[in-house]
Amino acid sequence: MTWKRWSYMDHWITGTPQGPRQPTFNRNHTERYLRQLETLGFTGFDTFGFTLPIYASLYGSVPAFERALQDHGFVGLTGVFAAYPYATDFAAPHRRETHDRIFADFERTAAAVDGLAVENVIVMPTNTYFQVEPVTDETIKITAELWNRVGAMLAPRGLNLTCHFEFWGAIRTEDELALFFEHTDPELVGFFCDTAQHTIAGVDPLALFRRYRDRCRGFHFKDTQRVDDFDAYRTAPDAELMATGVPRWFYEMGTPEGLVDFPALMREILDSGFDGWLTVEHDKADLGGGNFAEATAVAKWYIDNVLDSVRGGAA
Amino acid sequence: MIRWSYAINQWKPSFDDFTRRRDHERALRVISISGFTGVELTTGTGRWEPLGNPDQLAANFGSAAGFADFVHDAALEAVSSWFFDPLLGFREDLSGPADPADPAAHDSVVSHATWFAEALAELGGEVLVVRPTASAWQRPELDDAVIDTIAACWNDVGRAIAPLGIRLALHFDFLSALRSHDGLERLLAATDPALVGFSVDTGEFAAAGLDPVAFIEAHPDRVAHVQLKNAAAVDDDDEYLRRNAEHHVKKGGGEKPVPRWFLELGVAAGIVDAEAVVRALVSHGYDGWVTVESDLSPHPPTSAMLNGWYLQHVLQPITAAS
Amino acid sequence: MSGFRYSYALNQWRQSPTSFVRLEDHERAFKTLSVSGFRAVELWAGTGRWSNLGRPEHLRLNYGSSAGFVGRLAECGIDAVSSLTWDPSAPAAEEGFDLRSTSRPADHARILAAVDPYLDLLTELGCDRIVVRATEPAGRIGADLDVGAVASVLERIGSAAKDRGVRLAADIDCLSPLRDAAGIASLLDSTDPDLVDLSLSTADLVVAGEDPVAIARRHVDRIGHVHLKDSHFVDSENAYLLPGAEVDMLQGNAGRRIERWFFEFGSEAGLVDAAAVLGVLGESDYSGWVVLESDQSPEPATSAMLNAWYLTHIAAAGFRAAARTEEPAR
Amino acid sequence: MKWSYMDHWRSPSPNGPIDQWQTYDSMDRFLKQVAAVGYDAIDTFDHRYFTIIDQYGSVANYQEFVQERGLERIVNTFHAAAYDQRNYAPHIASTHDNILEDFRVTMDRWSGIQLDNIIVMPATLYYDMEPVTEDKIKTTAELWNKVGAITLDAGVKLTCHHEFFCGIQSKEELDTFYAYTDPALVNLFVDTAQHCIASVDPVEFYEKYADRVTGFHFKDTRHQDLVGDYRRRPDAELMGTTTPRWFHEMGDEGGLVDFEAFMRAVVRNGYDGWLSVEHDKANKLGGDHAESTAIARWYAKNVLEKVAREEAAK
Repeated sequence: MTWKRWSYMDHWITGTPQGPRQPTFNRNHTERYLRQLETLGFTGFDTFGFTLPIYASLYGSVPAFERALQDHGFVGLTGVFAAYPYATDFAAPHRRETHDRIFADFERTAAAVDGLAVENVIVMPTNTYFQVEPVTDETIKITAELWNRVGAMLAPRGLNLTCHFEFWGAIRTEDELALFFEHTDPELVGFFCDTAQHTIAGVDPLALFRRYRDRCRGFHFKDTQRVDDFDAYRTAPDAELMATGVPRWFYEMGTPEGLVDFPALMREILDSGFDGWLTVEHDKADLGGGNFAEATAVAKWYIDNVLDSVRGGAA
Repeated sequence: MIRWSYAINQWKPSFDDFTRRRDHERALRVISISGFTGVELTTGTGRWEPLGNPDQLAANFGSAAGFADFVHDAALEAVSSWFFDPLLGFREDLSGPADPADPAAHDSVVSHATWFAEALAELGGEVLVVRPTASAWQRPELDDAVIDTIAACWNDVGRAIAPLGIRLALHFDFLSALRSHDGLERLLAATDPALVGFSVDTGEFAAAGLDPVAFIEAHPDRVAHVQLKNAAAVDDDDEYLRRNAEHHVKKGGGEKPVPRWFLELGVAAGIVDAEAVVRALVSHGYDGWVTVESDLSPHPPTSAMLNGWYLQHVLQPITAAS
Repeated sequence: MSGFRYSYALNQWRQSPTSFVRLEDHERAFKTLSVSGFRAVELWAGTGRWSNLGRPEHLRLNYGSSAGFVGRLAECGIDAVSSLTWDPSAPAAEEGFDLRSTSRPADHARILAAVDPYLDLLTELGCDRIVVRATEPAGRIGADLDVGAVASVLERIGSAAKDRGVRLAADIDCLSPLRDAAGIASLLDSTDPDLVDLSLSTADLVVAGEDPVAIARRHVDRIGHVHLKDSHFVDSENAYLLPGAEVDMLQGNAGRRIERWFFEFGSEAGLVDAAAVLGVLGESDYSGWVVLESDQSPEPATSAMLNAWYLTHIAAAGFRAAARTEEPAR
Repeated sequence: MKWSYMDHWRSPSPNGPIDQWQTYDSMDRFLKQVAAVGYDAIDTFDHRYFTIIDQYGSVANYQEFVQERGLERIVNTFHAAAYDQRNYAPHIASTHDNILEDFRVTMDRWSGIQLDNIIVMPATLYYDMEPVTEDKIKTTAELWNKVGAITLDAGVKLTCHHEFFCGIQSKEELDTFYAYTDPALVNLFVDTAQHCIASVDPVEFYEKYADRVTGFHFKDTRHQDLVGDYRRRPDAELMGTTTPRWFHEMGDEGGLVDFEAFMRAVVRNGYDGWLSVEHDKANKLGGDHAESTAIARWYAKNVLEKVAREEAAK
């Protein structure tokens, strides 16, 4: 079947006279970017919480930016991603003293997207592993407390809080995930399945989706060519770009060397009755001579020409 | 009915780019997902031109049919057309440049054109687009004898490829010798309408200071192919007459300078009214391929998508309404 | 010849959030600069684990320690960190995204706290110069700037710096409400020469419609740092007053839609007379750093090499031995 | 110790990547960058002749343009021929007259300046020469002996550069070829990466023929061809299965060539000519010619020149 709800996660780098920059370089580049996504047929648009003010300044306000999205055929701004990748004195989910500050940030985010099409508030629930370790039941429980609280604030506003787990974050293994979900309220804290991140962490994203189907709120469809079997997740200060020997972890789906079985996942999604957004994410697609425009086009080609042929109810 | 294809030329900015299978696969997928159903190839020669001629297709894909499968696998319907410049010469058969203005070269032009047309027929194509003569700086004089010789060459080619189901389209560009001495109109008059069509390249017409819509209106029956691209400027200082204008003017920008002569459709800085072109085609019942180009783009995938946007939102509504 | 030394700013190597993160990328930039004839680099403050030369804690993590970083620089042929540029109003995750303005006295204590880790770092790196952005962009502050407040906090930072053997140079960029000759003079007149120097930024002055040579002559005794870069344009329409001037003006979002203002030296459209500026510095006893930049370049390595060529052959006979006096024929 | 840069280059332009020959401005910027990082001269391709005539009027004028930017001169040219068994194949004697005439024309075109070497790939693509026999190598050698006489008449040395995908690339083939060629007429140009890819140790190979060596391409590779890419049809250089990018600048991580050992050998053998650096297709996989050129020169200056001084002091 043809899945109607494909959204694009707002990573993109484009050429400018000042070199490769984000499309928010200026409004002309942003418009070119939106037109390219529209051409490919995306109808949802996810972005980062910290990018909202930039769009507001380019378009006058966040709602004005959403209207621009709608002019380009999007239903609107469909998801907002928030993260504190690096633990600081102000934001560290495993430390209770920072919870009030984080909670206040999310109140502001909720206010910023009030009245928009946003369904999901996607969070990176922890900081870098090396800053949290040792990761214990206690750190996970404290983290769970925070997100229960944030989720309870967001739910009445029609926003799903959903957690996206990085391979280098402080909740990454099956056991850690299980403990976290055990201590969070299924109604308030969702699961967000990033196919590449889990694969790199050595966890099967398909199995995770089966297990947490009822609280799954969305996906990042992206691929990887490498499992972290050498403890790269502990690299300080950063595992995502600085891991020894792996300059690039993430690839668009449809590359022959990819490890994720997207057709199988698609079949599972169809069978499950999931009806949310499926999001395409191209994180750092420019590394090694790649480019975002091409990666996005070939990924959407893969959706239209491979995933759309997948049927549910297999075997 | 208009069918939309996309030219692959700009994906190969340098001789050592765009040689690997993966590059070709990705380019075809970008074209397909941007809303086009065909691809236009450009002739080339040598082992770094896998899509340059039938021998190279065979060397890389087994045969023309093998390449057709590759195109279909990318969800494209056909190779719409092939752009052929006889002045290129081919290493594959050690042929040198063949000049249509030289009667002795006619056999070579006809045989090469047939070589491409045969492959094109296998690839589901319809049009062989050709550069009819040299650049203006190479051929400043264009007397009637030269026009007649060029016309005879293309009449012969048209006759040779018609049985293959392939139409011939002479392509005018802004550096062409046909730009001076009223060459375009004279060649039009000297060629057989039953055998020789023309390709209206909107960007090239505009850069030459010509109105593509006026040409379509004046010669609707001769339009066998359209290349749709935008232009940024008009060469109103006759820089096309400059020695090696391909280099100094087209790529180098000339004296103005013009950083990039050709642009995506619909951009504010462009001077081509693509809507008017498509309306004119529709009004005359044009039935064939329109090839959109990323010519001179620094970033062909982006240009293809932006042109795809314009196709879907501006041009196809015009054709749908007709 | 005068006693100043050349350095090169690393800022433009980081063009997108994920670029210039890996240590091998740093190393390639250091080597490029070294072999082009530069023996010092200027750092710039940033935020986050990917701006990993721009935060003291990340720099130490990456290289083991400040000394480890200096050692790595030395191995690449770079002898010194000349300077660090710091914008007190730039929010940083490590500081809880605190929003501060030099023009608001209520923010000054927090500014002083925020600069502290950088001063520690500079001491460890053996670097004696911090370049501080004097004000926020004009479009953000509004019309009535309290110069006295700005002067006061700069003096306090300058004093804290001085205690650690570091001097402060105030950077007045082309978006600052103080960008013209009068503004520069007013800030310098309001600050203690013992605590606050001027960072002379040639391209910013040109954009602001000023002659960098004249400004250099006028304030030659106060110059404590130099950013030598070229511009092709003058902001003759006061676009710097637009509320989002960083994007509206400097990235061509509005007005004349100029998407690149700053260039390496040697292009025909360049407006800065580098030789004349260096001449003024040479005549004085300026003994600080002259920092070249690839600011806004799509290819920072190319711009660095072209700047080196220009210094060697055109603008600065002392930069490299082989000197030439005229621009080659075209 | 003097370094020359071989003219492979790409830079961005408003209409996509261009090489330095596009405009005066792009050439100006190229030469200034090469000069800025301390190269002393450049090498070029002799097929650039047509562009040179078009843009600069004569080869001597172009060299003057180069010199005005602080570079000493043009040291070597590379003669990149389109080998074809029908009319231009060193192992096929019937094509030799055509090749010899080509060299007479070429030497005449470049007579306006003093070159050190004209560099050739001495054999066709491997698959066009297969099976590579002693007879074919002997025929090839005969050709280059004659070409060497022509170039020497013009005051330029003929020197052979063995691409990993050409018909003379293995140790045995190389030995046979140098046995049949006249040391007075046919020289060797050692490309460190090409030999390394072909599993010929560049240091050993250089030591063996040091008295015939008239130049080098200092470049690196991260891959040996272990799967027979050298005979891959239609192309090995860009389309090989091993890698989309064979060549890297020296001084980058992951390189297989031992440049320090190579440099010591160069010094030990008393070589006193030019050292050329080549960055063939450095823009692949996100690479950048400008940066690679700086990195390689950094390595030459900070590592190789020190090693050379040490070796010389021994």
